[in-house]
Amino acid sequence: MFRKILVANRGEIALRVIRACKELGISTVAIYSEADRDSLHLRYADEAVCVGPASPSKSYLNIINLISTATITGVDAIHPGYGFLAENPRFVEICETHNIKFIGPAAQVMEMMGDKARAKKLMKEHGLPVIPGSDGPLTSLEEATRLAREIGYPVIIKAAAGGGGRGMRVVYEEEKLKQAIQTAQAEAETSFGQPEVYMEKYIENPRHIEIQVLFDEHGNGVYLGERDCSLQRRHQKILEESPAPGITPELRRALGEAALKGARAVGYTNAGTIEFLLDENNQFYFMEMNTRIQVEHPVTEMVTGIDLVKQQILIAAGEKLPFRQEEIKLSGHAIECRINAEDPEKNFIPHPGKIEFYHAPGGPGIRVDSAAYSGAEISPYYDSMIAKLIAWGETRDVAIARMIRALEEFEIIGIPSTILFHLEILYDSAFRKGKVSTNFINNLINELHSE
Amino acid sequence: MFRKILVANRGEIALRVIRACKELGISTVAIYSEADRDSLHLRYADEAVCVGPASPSKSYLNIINLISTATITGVDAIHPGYGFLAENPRFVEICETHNIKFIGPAAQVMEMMGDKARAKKLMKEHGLPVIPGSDGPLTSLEEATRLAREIGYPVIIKAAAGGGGRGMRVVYEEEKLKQAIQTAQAEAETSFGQPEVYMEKYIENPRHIEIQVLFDEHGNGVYLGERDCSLQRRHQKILEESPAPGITPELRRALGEAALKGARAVGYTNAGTIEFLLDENNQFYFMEMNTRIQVEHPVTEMVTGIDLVKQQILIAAGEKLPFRQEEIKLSGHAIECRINAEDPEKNFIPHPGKIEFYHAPGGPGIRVDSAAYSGAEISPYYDSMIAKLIAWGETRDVAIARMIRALEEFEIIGIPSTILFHLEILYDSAFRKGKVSTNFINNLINELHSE
Amino acid sequence: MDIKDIKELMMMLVETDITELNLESNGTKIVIKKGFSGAVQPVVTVTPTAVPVAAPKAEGAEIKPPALEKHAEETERVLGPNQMYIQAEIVGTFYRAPAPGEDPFVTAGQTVEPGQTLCIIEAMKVMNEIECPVRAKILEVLVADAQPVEYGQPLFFVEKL
Amino acid sequence: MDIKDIKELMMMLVETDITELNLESNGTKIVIKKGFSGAVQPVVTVTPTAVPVAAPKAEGAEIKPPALEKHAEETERVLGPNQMYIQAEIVGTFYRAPAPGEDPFVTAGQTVEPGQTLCIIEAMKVMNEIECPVRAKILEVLVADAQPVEYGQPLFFVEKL
Repeated sequence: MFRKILVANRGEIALRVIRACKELGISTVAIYSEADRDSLHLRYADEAVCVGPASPSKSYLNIINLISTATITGVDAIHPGYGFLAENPRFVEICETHNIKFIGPAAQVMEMMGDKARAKKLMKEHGLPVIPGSDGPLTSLEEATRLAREIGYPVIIKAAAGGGGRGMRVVYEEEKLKQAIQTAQAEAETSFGQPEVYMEKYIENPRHIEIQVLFDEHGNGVYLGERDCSLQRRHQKILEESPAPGITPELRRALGEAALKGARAVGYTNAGTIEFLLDENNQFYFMEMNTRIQVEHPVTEMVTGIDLVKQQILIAAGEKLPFRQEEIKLSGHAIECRINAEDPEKNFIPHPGKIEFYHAPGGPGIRVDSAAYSGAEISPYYDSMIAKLIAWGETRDVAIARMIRALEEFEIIGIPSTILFHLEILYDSAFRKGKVSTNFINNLINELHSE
Repeated sequence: MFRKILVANRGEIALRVIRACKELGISTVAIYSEADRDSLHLRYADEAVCVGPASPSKSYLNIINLISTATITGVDAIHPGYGFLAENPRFVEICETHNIKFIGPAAQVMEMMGDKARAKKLMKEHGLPVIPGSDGPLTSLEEATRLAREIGYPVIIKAAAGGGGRGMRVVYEEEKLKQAIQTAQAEAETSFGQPEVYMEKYIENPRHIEIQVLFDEHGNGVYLGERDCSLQRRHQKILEESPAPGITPELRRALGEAALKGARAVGYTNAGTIEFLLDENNQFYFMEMNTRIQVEHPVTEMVTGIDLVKQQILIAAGEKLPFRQEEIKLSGHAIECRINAEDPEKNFIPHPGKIEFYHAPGGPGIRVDSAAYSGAEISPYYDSMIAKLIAWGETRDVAIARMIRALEEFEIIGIPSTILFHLEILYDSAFRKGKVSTNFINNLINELHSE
Repeated sequence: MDIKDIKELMMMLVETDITELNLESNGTKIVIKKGFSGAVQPVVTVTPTAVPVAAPKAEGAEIKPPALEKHAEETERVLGPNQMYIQAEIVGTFYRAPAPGEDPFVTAGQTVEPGQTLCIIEAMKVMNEIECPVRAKILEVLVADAQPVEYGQPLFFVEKL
Repeated sequence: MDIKDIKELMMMLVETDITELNLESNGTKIVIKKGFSGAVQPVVTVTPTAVPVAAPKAEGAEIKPPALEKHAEETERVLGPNQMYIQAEIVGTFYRAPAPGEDPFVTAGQTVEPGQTLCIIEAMKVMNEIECPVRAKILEVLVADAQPVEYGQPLFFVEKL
C-alpha cells in the first residue's frame, strides 16, 4: 500500500481524495497556487506545497513543479482528481519515468481514449454500437456532403479533440453544411489547437447515460450501474442521478456489458466512465470514455455503498477488486446537484467572490462534498463550483423530496448560486416523471424566461 | 395523512422532525422559548410560535401553551421528539382529549413502561429475562437485607422513577446497604419527587444493548437490529453504534424476538426501544423500554436505510408498516458521536456560550444532525449537545477510520467540545477491538488522567 | 505636512498591516500600531442577522410564512416616559369582548384601573381574563379580535398614569 | 487645506479600509486608523486565520506537520528601502554550491552582479542555476543547503545597490 500520495488538484475533489487517503491511513501532500493559500484542501492535507501563481497553467498544470514536489516530499503516487492533468498522457508518462504511480489508467490507454474519433473507431471495431458518422476527421467538403446525405440530416459536426460544447455545430440542411464545418474548425483550432472535426448523425432528445467501471490490474472488471447526466446546460452537467429513471434491468445489463467490453478491449485499468447516448427508442450508442474519476461519482457511491476513490487507490496499489459483478447491488436512488457560483438570472454568468456565510444542510440521506466555508473565496481563476449536494432515498421520489428540503436549508450568502435553479428543476413535472433529455435544461430556461 | 404537525421540541431533534415532515409534504409548526429566538429549528419550520420564557418548565414543558398553540395553528398531530414531554402520559391524554394525534404510543402504554419497577415485573411475567431483584419498591430494610443475601452482592439500588444515574447506588457489602438505600431514596425524592427505590443484582462490565422496534396500529411489528450504547459517562450515552460489535446473528435474533414479545405484550405502537443489559456470558436482561425516538436513532437508520422519524409519522397516521421482518437487512456499520459543549479537561462541565465559527465535516458516509451554525448560542437552559456526527462504513473498521477523519475536520470555535475526547475513544485499542462495556469511559478517563 | 504627505501616510496603512498612526509634529510624538485596532479581533462579517435565513421558496413549494412573527416589529418602537406594553402571558386566541357582538372590554383613549379586564385569551377552551396590572391609559390596541397570540406578544400599548 | 483636499481624503476612506482620520493642522497632529472601529457591523469572530485550522491530532494519529509552511513568517519582515527578497520560481531542492563540498555560490555580506549565479534549484533531475536579477548585496541566505523549496519561497534577503 502507498505510504504517501500527492493530490494534484484543488477544491472539493482534492478534499475528496484527501478524505479517502486519511481513511486508508495514507499521508497526503496538497499542492496549491498563490490564489489558494486559504483553501480548505491544503488545511486537511498533512503537507502542502505552493506550486505557482494563480494561473492554472503556471501552477496546477505545471508538470515540472508537480513532479518536483512529488520528488521532494517523497510520495509513492499521484492522484490527479478530475480536470487539470487528469487526462494528460504525457503527465502519466513522466510520472512513470520518475517511479511515481499515477492513479489512473496507463498513458497509452488514456491517449487512445482521449482522441474521440479514434476511440469511437476502436469501440466500433470491438462491436459497440456507435452513432453513424465519419470514421475520422473530415477531409473534404465533398466527403462531408456525401456522408451527410448517406446518414441523413440532421447531422452534428464536432471537434476531434476537446469537448464542452466548443467546436460543435448541428446542421439541418445541406446548404448550411459548409459554413458549419468552417465555424466548427475555427472554434476547434482556437480552443484545442487542432482544427480537425468529424461528423455524426444528430439524435434529437437524447439522454446522456454513463456507466461507471472499475478494472483492477489483474484483469478483473465490474460496472457499477449507470448515471443519468442528461441535465446539461451548454454541455456542462448540472444534475446527475443514479439509477437512470425508467431504465430496465435488461437495458442496464446491456449497457454495463457493452461498457465492460469496451474497457477490456483497450486494457483499461482503474476507474473509468463510458458515456452513451440513449435515443427515444432505447437504442444506445458509445460516445466517449472518461479516463478519470468524474464529478458525479458520488451518486454511484450512494447507491452501491462502494467508495470509488478508495477503490482507485487500492487498484493503483496493485490490489484485486474485492467484489465480483454479481455482488454489486443497487440500493435506492441518489441525485447530485452541482451548486455553482453562477447567476441564473444573468445567463449563468460565473460570479466569483467571497462567501460571507456558508451553512450546509444535514440530516438523513444527505451528503455534501465541498471545499467551501464561511469566509472562503470562490476564485475567478478556477471553476465556479461551490458544492456538490447529494441526496439519497429509498425511491426517486424520496430522493427528490429530500433534495428539495436540503436545497431549502442550504445557505450561501455573499455570492449568487444555482440553488434556486435546482429547485425549479426538482419542482418541474416533466423531471418528476423522469422525462429527461439533454434538451431539458434549455427548455426549462426558456419556460422560466417566458413566464 | 397529516396536513400539519406541531414539533414540540427544540434543537437538532426538532430539526430532524421538521426535515421528515418536509420530505413527506407536511407543514410544520415550531415552538420556541424566548431564549431560542435565533434557533435554527424555528427558521426551518413553516410557522413558529413563542410558548414561554427560557425556563423549560414555563415553555417547552408548558402543556397549556403547547396545546393552545396546536389549536390556534390547527395542527393534526404533535411530534414530541425526545426529552421534554415525550414520555409524559398526561400530555398524551390531553392531546387525545383535544383530538390531536400524539406521535408515539398510547398514554396507558407509556405510563406502564414509564414506571421501571412495574415494567420490569410485567416483562418478567411475559417471559423476558430480567435481572434478579426486588419485585417492586423496597418496603423495609429487613426485606432489602434478606433479598440482597438471596441474590448475592454486589447489588444496585435504583430509583423507581427517572433515570440518568440519579438515585443509583452500588452496594458491595451488607454494612453499606442501609446508608445506600437512604441516600438513593433522598436523591430519588429530590430528582423525581418520588422516594421509591428498588434493588437488583449488579452486573460487572455489562454492555448496554438496545433493540429498536416499530409497531403499526394494525398489530404489525418489526425490530431493526440492535445498538450498542455501552459507552456512557454517568449514565449519559457518549458514542453509540450499530450493529453491536461481536454480536452473533443468533444473539441478535434472540434479542429482537424478546423485544417484539415485550412490546407486543403491552400493545405497543409507534417507535420504541427496549434496553437490555448483556453480561460477559452473553446473557441478556430486560432493563427498560423507552417509548419515544432515541437520540441515537440515526445509527439504525444508517444500517437499515429506514427513516425512523418518517415511519413514526406514517404509523401515527394509521398506515401499515411497509416492510416485514425478513425484508429488513443490516448493511455495513454506523457509529454516532455526540458532540457536546462540555470541557473534557474540566470534568465534562457543560460550557454554554456562543459558537463563533462552525464548520461541519462532509464527504462520503458522513451524516451530521445538528442545529448549530456559526454564531449560534448553546443555551445554559437546555442540554449541551452541539451535534450528532454519524459515520457509516462497509465494516466497523471503515466506520471508525471515517469517523476519525470527520472529527478531525469538525471545526467548533468559541466553546469547548468533546471532539478530542471522541478521538481518544476511537484511537483506544480496546475500543477498536470491540471490547466495550459501561465501564469503558470511566476507565479511559482514569487512564488519560494518569498519563 | 500637506495633503500629499497625508495621502502618502494613508497609503502606507492601506498597503501594510499597520492599523493606526498618531503623530504630533513639533514635540515629536508618534504612535504606530499594527494588527487589529481597538478591542476587535480578526473578523468575518456576515449578514445582519448572523442566522441562516430561510431560502426563498421556489414555485410549487406552497409554504405559509411564519404566522405569528410579525409582532417583532412592535417591540422596536421607542417607548416614551411611562409608556409600556401589556404582553400575552399565555398562548391562545385574543378576544376584545366578553362575547361575540358585545362591546370590547377597552378601547383606545380609555383609562383603565388596576385589575380591570382588558381582554380574554382563550387557551385549551378556557377563557382567561387578562387584567390590567396598573392604572393606565390605553394608547393602542395592538391585536385584532379573535386573532392568535403567542407568548410575549404585545397586546396593548399603554401609558401608566 | 480646502474642500477639495478634504473630499480627496474622504474618498480615500471610502475606497480603502481606513476607518478614521483625525487631523490638526498647525501643530501637525494626525491620527489614522485602519480596520474595524467602534460601531462595527454584526461580526462573527473567528480564529486569527479566519480559516478552519486542522484540529489537534489525538494520540496515535501520527501526522507530520506541513513541511514547507514555515517560510510564511519570512515575508512578514518590514523591508527597508532597496531591500528585497529573491524568491524561488520553481519547486525543487535548493543547493548553495555547484557540487557537494565546494564553496557556496554566494555568502552573506557578498556583493553580486546581475546574472551571477546565486544557487541551484534541482527539479526533475535538472539543475537550474538561479541568477541574480540585479546588482545587490546579500544580507542573508534564508534556506539551508539541500532543503526543499516551494514556489514563491524567499531564498535570499538582499539590498539593491
